[in-house]
Amino acid sequence: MKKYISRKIFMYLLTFFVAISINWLIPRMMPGDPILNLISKLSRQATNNARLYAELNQKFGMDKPLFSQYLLYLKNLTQGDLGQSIIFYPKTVAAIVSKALPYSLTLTIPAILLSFLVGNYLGALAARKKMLDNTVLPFWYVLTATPYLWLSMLLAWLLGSKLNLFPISGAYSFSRLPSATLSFVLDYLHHWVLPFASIFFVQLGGWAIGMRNLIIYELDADYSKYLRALGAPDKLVRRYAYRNARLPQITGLAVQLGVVVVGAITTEVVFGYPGIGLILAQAILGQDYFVVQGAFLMVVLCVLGANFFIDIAYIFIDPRVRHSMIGD
Amino acid sequence: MQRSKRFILLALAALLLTLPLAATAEKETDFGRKDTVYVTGGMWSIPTSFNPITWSVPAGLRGLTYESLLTYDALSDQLKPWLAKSAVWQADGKTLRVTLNPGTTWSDGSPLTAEDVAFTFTYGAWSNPFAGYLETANVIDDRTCDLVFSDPAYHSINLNLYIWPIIPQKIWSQIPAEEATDFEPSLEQSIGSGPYVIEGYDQDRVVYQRDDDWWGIKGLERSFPAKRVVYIKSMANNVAMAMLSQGRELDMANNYVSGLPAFTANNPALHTYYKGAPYNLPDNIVFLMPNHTKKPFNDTAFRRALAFAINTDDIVEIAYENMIVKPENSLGLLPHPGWAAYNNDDIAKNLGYSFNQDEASRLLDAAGYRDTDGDGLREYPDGSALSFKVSVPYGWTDWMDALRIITDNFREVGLDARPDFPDEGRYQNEMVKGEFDMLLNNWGAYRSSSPFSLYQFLFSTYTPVGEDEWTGNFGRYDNETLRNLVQEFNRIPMDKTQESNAIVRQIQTVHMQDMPYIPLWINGMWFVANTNTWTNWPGEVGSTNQNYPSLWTDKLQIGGLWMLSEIKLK
Amino acid sequence: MLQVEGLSKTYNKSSRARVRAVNNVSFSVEKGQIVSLIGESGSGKSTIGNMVLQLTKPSSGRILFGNQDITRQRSRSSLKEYYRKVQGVFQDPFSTFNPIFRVDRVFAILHREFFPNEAAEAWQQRVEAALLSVGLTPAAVCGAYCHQLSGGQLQRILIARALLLEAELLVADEIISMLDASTRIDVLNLLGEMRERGLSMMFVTHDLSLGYYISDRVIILYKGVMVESGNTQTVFSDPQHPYSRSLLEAVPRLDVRWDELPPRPASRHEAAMFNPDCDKGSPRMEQIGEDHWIAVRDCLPGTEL
Amino acid sequence: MSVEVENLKFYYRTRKGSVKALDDVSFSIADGEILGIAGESGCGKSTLSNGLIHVCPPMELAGGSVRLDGKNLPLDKPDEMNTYRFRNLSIIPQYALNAMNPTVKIGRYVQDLMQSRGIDYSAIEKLFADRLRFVRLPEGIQKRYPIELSGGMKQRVVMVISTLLNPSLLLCDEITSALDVSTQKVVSALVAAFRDEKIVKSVSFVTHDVPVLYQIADRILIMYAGQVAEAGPTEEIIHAAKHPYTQALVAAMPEMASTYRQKKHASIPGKPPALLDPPEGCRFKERCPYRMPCCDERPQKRLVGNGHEVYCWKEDL
Amino acid sequence: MRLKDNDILHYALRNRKLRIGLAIIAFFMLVMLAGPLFARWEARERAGLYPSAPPNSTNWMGTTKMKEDIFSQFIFGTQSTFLIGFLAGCIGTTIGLSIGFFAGYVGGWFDELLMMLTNILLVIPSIALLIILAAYLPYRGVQIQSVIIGCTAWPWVARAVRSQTLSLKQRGFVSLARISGVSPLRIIFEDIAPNMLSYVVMVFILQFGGAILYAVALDFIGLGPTRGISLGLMMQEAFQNNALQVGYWWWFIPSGLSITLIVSGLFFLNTGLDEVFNPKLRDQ
Repeated sequence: MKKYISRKIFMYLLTFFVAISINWLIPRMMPGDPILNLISKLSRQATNNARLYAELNQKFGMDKPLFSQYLLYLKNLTQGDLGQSIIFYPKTVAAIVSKALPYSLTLTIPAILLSFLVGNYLGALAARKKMLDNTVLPFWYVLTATPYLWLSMLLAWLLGSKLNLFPISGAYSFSRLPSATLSFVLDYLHHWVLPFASIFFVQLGGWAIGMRNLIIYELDADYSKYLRALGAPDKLVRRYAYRNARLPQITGLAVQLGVVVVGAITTEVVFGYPGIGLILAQAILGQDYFVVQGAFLMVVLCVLGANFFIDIAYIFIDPRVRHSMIGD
Repeated sequence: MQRSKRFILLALAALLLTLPLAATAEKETDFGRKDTVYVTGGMWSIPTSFNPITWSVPAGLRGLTYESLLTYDALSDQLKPWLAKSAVWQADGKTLRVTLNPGTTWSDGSPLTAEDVAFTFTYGAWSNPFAGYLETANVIDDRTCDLVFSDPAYHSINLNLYIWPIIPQKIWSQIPAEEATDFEPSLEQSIGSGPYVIEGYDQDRVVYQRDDDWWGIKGLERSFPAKRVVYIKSMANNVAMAMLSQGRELDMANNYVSGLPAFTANNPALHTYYKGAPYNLPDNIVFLMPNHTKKPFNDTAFRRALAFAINTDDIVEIAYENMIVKPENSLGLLPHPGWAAYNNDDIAKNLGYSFNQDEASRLLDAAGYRDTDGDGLREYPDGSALSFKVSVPYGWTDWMDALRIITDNFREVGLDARPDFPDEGRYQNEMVKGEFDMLLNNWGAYRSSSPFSLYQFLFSTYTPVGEDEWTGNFGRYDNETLRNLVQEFNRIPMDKTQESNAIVRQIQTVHMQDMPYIPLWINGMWFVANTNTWTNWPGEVGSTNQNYPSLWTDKLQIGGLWMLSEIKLK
Repeated sequence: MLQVEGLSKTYNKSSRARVRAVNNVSFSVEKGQIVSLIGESGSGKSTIGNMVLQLTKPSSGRILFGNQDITRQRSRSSLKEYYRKVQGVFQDPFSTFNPIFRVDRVFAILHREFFPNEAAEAWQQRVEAALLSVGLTPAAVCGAYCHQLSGGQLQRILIARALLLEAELLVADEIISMLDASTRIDVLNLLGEMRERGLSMMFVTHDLSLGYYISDRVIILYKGVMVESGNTQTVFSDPQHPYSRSLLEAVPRLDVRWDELPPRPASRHEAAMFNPDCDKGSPRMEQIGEDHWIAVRDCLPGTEL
Repeated sequence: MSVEVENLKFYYRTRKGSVKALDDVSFSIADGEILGIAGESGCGKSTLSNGLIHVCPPMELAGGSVRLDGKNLPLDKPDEMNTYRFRNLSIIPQYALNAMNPTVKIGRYVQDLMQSRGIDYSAIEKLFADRLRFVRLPEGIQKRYPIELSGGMKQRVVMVISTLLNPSLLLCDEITSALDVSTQKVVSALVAAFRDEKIVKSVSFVTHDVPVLYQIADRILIMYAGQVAEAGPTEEIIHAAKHPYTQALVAAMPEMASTYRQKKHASIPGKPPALLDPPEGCRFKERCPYRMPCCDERPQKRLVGNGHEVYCWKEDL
Repeated sequence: MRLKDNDILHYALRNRKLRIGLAIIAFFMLVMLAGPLFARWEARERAGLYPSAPPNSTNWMGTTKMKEDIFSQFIFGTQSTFLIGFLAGCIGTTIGLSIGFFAGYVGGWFDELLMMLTNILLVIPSIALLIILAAYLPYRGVQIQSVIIGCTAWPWVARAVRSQTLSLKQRGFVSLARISGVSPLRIIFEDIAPNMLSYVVMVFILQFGGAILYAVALDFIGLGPTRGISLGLMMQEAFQNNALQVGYWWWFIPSGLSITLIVSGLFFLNTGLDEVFNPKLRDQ
């Protein structure tokens, strides 16, 4: 088991390393000069631009040969230094990203987990009756085929501006500053509902379909046949099938984590929700190397972390996996 | 087991919800609706540094918290006292005597003195607007300071008198000048002199709280009705519109809102400066900038033909849904009292242009740009293919729409022009390096106390290709006479308009004859307010609040501050 | 003709756990001889078959065919040369044929790969002759898909394929285990006929009665190790290794019931016997009679387990 | 007689029509008897086991009845059958190695199963442990997952679970075919031991492996193409078969008595008929060396000895 | 997949999901192919008489704020959206297939290396990768968008194809081909690949749908094609111009609805095919 875990850790570290290298490499392979970009924003006020260009170039290490830039990048990373933002200068990327991260997490994690639970439950529920299955299935398909942003816009329009039920911008009222009070939490939740719902519902469809397909397979498996042969009622057969069908779904959860990022980015843009997605979108349009990299890094880190967590959790959830490791 | 697992997951979700709270204050805040004015439009990014002398200041900081010496009434073209009672040029023409209002204090209660003024204008090098031509700053007494210039650039200096914030010496003297722009003052260090102090901020907002001990209550006999001003980061267009119509958490927006005419018609609570078209006051001019280092843009006849080919009315009517004014003539000046003295209509009439595609075709034909291969598109006189692109940054939707109209116009006169929407980074990069074909830009062409700012933007510099151009002559139009004229303009005192107009006439003559940059349309000062909570917003009629309605950075000083002090609770 | 010397195969199940599928196996197949590899699942018998067919690379040891070590030469031309002489038939006839093609595609491939210069008609005639000689009607099988034919027919097609190549050695890997009782004997008999035509065979099976029925020599394998080998009659009538003995006793027979089996005299070589459960040391075959060998251990008692 | 099967028919409904997998089969199993059912693939022997335990689409009951301990089984009503399954008749399935839920511990599995059947687990816990010991499984197996057991152990666990409620009839469906010779012997012997210990009253042991039946069955039923060909005491079926098919089948079995060089076994030419549209009359007639005109009619059951039935028109049996 | 086998055809014809999916896709194919005959204007042509006009006899689906004909935009937008999905699907499937095939068939360290790469790319969220790629590209067209989407979408295809290849590799016919002296490349393409055809088709359909959704997200955050039109761009422009708030439903609905319909049609098609090829899932 130790062996297995250390192997996993190694793989994840390697993946992380590759990710950060890609992260470093891509912008440097592309045309354009981010420092210039920065200065041109500055030119409306300052006078001595050429000097400033040299100064910033040095500061961002752009004047060094590529390889030492890379080493510098890695060295800075180990110190948690992700560089300095250009469009949000002089804020550090670490500060910007760490401020935005909690918002993204509290939006996406509950959306994924709850859609996972509810979707699985509904999928299993629908799979038991042909009639129900046939009527509900198209609904799941349409949900999962809906672009996150389209649903976000519809929800914002209908529940937000037409019915005036939920606020449609920000993470909490503009009339507030964050505080650890109940009324603030309620306000926060009130703002959270719509962005959450738009991710939740799209995800829900996918989980329900996945669960439905798996349940149909599991109900056809030998162990289900045996249970029926022993006269076990349908309830037990289904319960066992559900229990096993959940396991591949958990692996799917790891994959979905990467996918849900899409939902998070577009949803955050629509609702002006101050998470990583919004930062990323802004940084892209402003061609802010460092923030794009920092946001990417954060997303990768979260997805890798969650994947790792699921990998490890899987050992405890699935005896088959655990058993296959005893030989190690 | 199933149930327990579900419980764990729910608990996890609940736990995560509390995460963002951990890092924040313990005291509950809920601003009363009637105490607060919510505004958006001027803040384009998350609040970064509360350092007033950097370029990326959060909107409102300069104006609400840090004050300039004077303000400028952009509607009536008058410099008005603010921190300074007056700023008067002395007889030598090189010394500017600044006299502070009595009782000016910092928000911590300490007095704001002439020392601070002197410090502000002598501190640092590239964070100082007068660096290079301010000789000394002599503190005469507690209230008086003489700024002595080696080369009095009257118009530039005038501009900065109402823009540049006075900073507290006691804080900034601790910061080495070369680190000035890196300095991030904490909220405790953010000691300004203005009517509001920063109460707090988050990713998408900055909250300013009224300073009830503000010196100006007595010193300027002026007060601000709103206990708080909440600046909200610019939001998606549709969100802004929805929030404006609800008026629940948004009172005023200073951003371009597509579809506004249709929307205001159905929402009586919405208020714009003009009731109908053009809805908004003019604020800045957008220029079409050809790259003079490239063929065929180095051909004056060609540039003039382009000017005739563009249907600016279409831009106003379609791209902007009549939300902006149409230009009076082709000089490219704002219809603004501060510039009125320079609106030399005769030059425009004799030398300028108007939409006339026949004339454009005639000019092109005459210059030899004819369709020789019969494909409907013109070629160079030597028969080689002619095509070019015109760029605006991706995502600037109103500009993108306008550009589509422009390139369509060009095609209508047989020119193979393509709209190009690079992202902002590439746009700027190509602009600064002079690698574009044509682009649209408006950076220095904003409402100011003198059209000098416009001509400085367009004509004051020349940088050959290979070096980076920062000021505004991105097309590398090389005309030394013109450059000298602009400098000359700057050296004529503000009040000698006749003398300066003689120079401006020369500039305009060259501009219209040579047409290095083509003025296209006049962007509006986007402004729309909801009157459910706050009323008496600036408006053409029926409002006592006759002030320039803008809360953009550096526009508080030309009207925004005055506007805020004159709105009323419903 | 075929000599296998010290053949071993180790699989890496994971980075640390290794499975010795085949452990130091040596034997030879003479011309016109059927040698049976007999063992239960996990005995490594199919792995040996695959290694002889060069479908699996041995970890160590040599496979000599006509005095050439074929494990050393991996070039495509030499491989092809080898496959002209050594051919195989596999366990599941239905998976040996690609379900989306007609069964006679296997002949077309032979034509393309081995006899590209032969005229189409001449080739077709040879194919039909080969099919006839394995008891199939060419018209009935050519053009059919594999799911339209019986398992017995399919296996015969594969044997016909080996005939077309004029192969010298046939590796028959459990070729009748998936056939019906009424037809499997046919295929078995066909193997007997082929032997008479001079074809040598490695017959891999788990079914002792089949091995007894058809082969000249048997090799009994347990966990990748040869435990006993020799002349079929000798080994079956007088098994010495405890494993072969228990195996033989477990075979369901039609003449005598399990509980009525006469007791066998005790093994004469018990003390020296190699215990395959011991993973120390490698087994060595020792001759105990005329063409009768059993595995003995090199490692001393007490050093193992 | 604990089991009486009369004119039982199971058809598979397909797009092209009904496949008559089991067509009019009658037999009985006496108390304490192991009935071996043999035949080639497609003869209907597995359909018989599966149909008795659970008729589900596309399989359907096309006629006939089954009496177990004197009571008619409601084969056409799957829900009512539930009360009989496990208690009165049980099955060791062909797929015994995959029959357990891989993610449930064995003890837990039995507990869930009992609970779902309304049986108090605590009452049966000791019996379960005893039975596990009886089949020589080590202690503590209840706390393990199926994946942790070897193939033979899983097989034995399934055998114990299937017989836990002492059913009258135990259906063994090809339980030895996937096993190695040595395990085959153990498993078959265990089935006999269950019968000997009166854990089960009677056994239907379905296999294609005739020699295994010779070892443990009391009587053997030979099936061909969905129908019974011959049934009788083991010794007679193996060594004195009357039906031409039985004779040919036994003759085709290689055995440890002779080799190819000594005695060439013969196969049965031809192949079984398609059951979608089986021929009229005797279904073996196409392959039968003794074919007569009357074979076009269905042969009647003939008693040729004590409990020895043959379905054949041949006179000199 | 045995096309000969009329079972497949039979189930294909009576599978409702397959029929629904086919109908939806066929409808949009029709829009895409026959539409240009009816589109009287270019997508970006200021064609209408009035800006933001509701559907009328001239502009059948109304006009945009820029007087562009939404019907024409819809036709050409559907074209490029299909093109993006198709190209990206092809690229993703092709890369995934090739890597999966070779990793599975060749095995050894080659396999380990490729799978390590695949696993690494699998956990790196592809949208993030897409975004940084797209953000730094100087020019973005429909083709480039397809290429970058295709290039980031292949890992899971590769993994699935590899495991399929591994299992097919165990099948007798591969061994038979090997002892027939057939070259590995031929084995992969003649023996293994055709047996995965149904699987490949389904993978392709999923990639197709996924690529469309990715493209929409990219369009939306401003990384769409810099010229031309697509359904995603239509949606984004409608969004930016407040179509929904102001009540210009004709501008906002067609794009979003079409994307949802196309992608769900593809998903229906996929499940339908799955049920056709996989007897276990068939309706009884």
